[in-house]
Amino acid sequence: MATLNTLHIVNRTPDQARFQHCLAALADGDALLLTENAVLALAGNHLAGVTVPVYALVADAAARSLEPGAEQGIDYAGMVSLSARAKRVISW
Amino acid sequence: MATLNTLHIVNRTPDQARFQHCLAALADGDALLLTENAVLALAGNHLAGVTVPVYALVADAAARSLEPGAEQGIDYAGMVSLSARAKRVISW
Amino acid sequence: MTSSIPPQAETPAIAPTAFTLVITGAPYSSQAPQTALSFARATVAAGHRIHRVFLYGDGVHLASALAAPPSDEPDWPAEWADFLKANGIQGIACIASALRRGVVDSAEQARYALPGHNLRAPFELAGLGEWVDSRLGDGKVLYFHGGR
Amino acid sequence: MTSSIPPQAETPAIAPTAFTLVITGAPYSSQAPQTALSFARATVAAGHRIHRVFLYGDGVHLASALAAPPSDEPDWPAEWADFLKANGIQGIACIASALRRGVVDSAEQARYALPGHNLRAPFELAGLGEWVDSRLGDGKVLYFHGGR
Amino acid sequence: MTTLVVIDRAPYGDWSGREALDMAFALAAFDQPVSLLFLGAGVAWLRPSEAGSDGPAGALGQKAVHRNLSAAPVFGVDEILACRASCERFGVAGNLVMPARPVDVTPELYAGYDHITFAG
Amino acid sequence: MTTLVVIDRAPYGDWSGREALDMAFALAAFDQPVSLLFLGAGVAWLRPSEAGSDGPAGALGQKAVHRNLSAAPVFGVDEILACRASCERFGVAGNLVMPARPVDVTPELYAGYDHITFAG
Repeated sequence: MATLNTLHIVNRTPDQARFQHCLAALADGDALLLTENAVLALAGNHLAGVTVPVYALVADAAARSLEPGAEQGIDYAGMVSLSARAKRVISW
Repeated sequence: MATLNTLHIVNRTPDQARFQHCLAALADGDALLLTENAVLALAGNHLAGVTVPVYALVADAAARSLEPGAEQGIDYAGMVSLSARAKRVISW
Repeated sequence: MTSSIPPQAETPAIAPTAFTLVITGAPYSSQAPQTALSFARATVAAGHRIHRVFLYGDGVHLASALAAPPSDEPDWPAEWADFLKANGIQGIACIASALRRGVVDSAEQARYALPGHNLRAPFELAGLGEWVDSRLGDGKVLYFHGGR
Repeated sequence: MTSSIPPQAETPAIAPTAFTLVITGAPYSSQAPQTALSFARATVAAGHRIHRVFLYGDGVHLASALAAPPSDEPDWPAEWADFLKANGIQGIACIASALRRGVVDSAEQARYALPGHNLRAPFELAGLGEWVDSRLGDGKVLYFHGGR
Repeated sequence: MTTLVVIDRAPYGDWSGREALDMAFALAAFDQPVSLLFLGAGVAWLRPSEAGSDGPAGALGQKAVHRNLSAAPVFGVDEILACRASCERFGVAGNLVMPARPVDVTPELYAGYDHITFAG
Repeated sequence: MTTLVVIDRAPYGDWSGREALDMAFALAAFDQPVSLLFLGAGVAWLRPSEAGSDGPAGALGQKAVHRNLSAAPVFGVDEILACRASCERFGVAGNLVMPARPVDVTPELYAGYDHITFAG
């Protein structure tokens, strides 16, 4: 299993300042997890320049009629697993 | 006393979407009143292009160490007066 | 319900306006209740009228009887309740907002078999019809929202 | 306080982690309590452990005993209380946040001469020291904030 | 006396949109003219769901917002408007829940309403 | 085990900054290393007040935040950092409450802390 330095969990719409602060904090070896209203970033052009792996909670995406890519969608068990694996978790 | 069509009252920091929606709604004959954290727009470059009169609550500005211009600062009585005069008030 | 205008109120320079204040931001999370109270006091002082105060969404927490802020911070629920009583102004908390958020009177306590009630007098629970009534009246409806 | 791991829990692929969940968003205003509950259930199911749940800021409203949501909406305070009891997990509401927002137990009711109390068992009031304790422990502290 | 209720927050993560909808329904229940405008992240309300009436929001334990919104014309809400620029920004352009109508949100649009309100 | 507490909301209109400060003070009270970072609109905390210790915030019926913040070094908070770009954007550059230090907020800055937290 690849090393995961920091898991960044963000739950806000991409038009909020906190979401942008989160993107600015991403580094190689990190991962980004979109939850709640942050899954809206899956549509439109909100993740330009993001080079780390991006995950999204399928329950949140489905409720908002969005479909994460095949590698992107995870369930709550996946969220737990990522959180346990990561050396550090930042809840934005 | 000049006619006041719409008084726009905004209480959010200028980095919020609602603040931008408010600016986009301003028309000739309107006025903009900054309250609470919206007074932060008095510093920096947040009101570019605004051509209507801009007011700010002095109590909010003073608490945040900001000084409205001579014509800009109003107290709560001034807010009441503007609200009573305006044909329409939008609380953003 | 009408507000009594204190005798010392100045006659406003323009025709008196009846304001309804809708508060949607909670105390100790937002500044909404305190801005609204300053506005309300200035309204009465200027000879205008507050027709009604309507708490909606998170604003219903202003009607809590159980808030105990530190002694060096203002007690916004108490200050608002005192202001409403002193001026005979109707204070309504939207019943749908309040039930979800755990602000209930003794009637709702009984209806839902809850272990207590915490609505502070003179606030009363009522529906959005009160807001519609204000909206259809002659006065102006102003909103005091949370800051985000 | 330790959580009991149900016998059917799978052994996690990596070493078990003890999570502290800090919830700062209120139910019926934010999605924080429901995301946190789904995460907590998945944590226990995977054989990890929830060390403590700490309610901070607006999150303390999750500990209200008086919420009465419509019958077709989930009762998040009740669901959380049931989960904590079933798994023997400690639930703390920050006392400073709770007093300001009108969430009190019978001891605080007495101390501040309030007309009632509304803290839902098994939640208890305690200070930020509990959060510091979690922060200094071996586990991970995750936050579930409101959406704005 | 036409009222415009504006929803500028996304559904599910935030309750204020639901409470704005309740305000619109209350006006309609008293036979008062009312329109809805979805603006900013609020346009996410208008993304059509492929699922049934309960929708996949069930997984979140929340009622699907489409049911609430689809009831709007029945309850007497006059118009459902969607900010065109916001739809493009949030990737819902050309694919709206019926009967939402894309509009340019300008001072002239707002001028058509006596009262303009948000739920929070 | 160094913790970074981030405040990205302006004072007075929002309580979460005060609650973030309480978190920092709690760590310091247990002799744990903790730093504060003011980011985005949070840099408005750092605008120096010309008034006395109770400050003009008294007009709002709130305690002036400067008193809280100036207590930070006394209580054992290690550093007070201010995002340089945010200071420029909100017009507080070059004029900070002491002892705040302007920094560039980058992944490398965050890498220096074991735990990073917001109050809400």
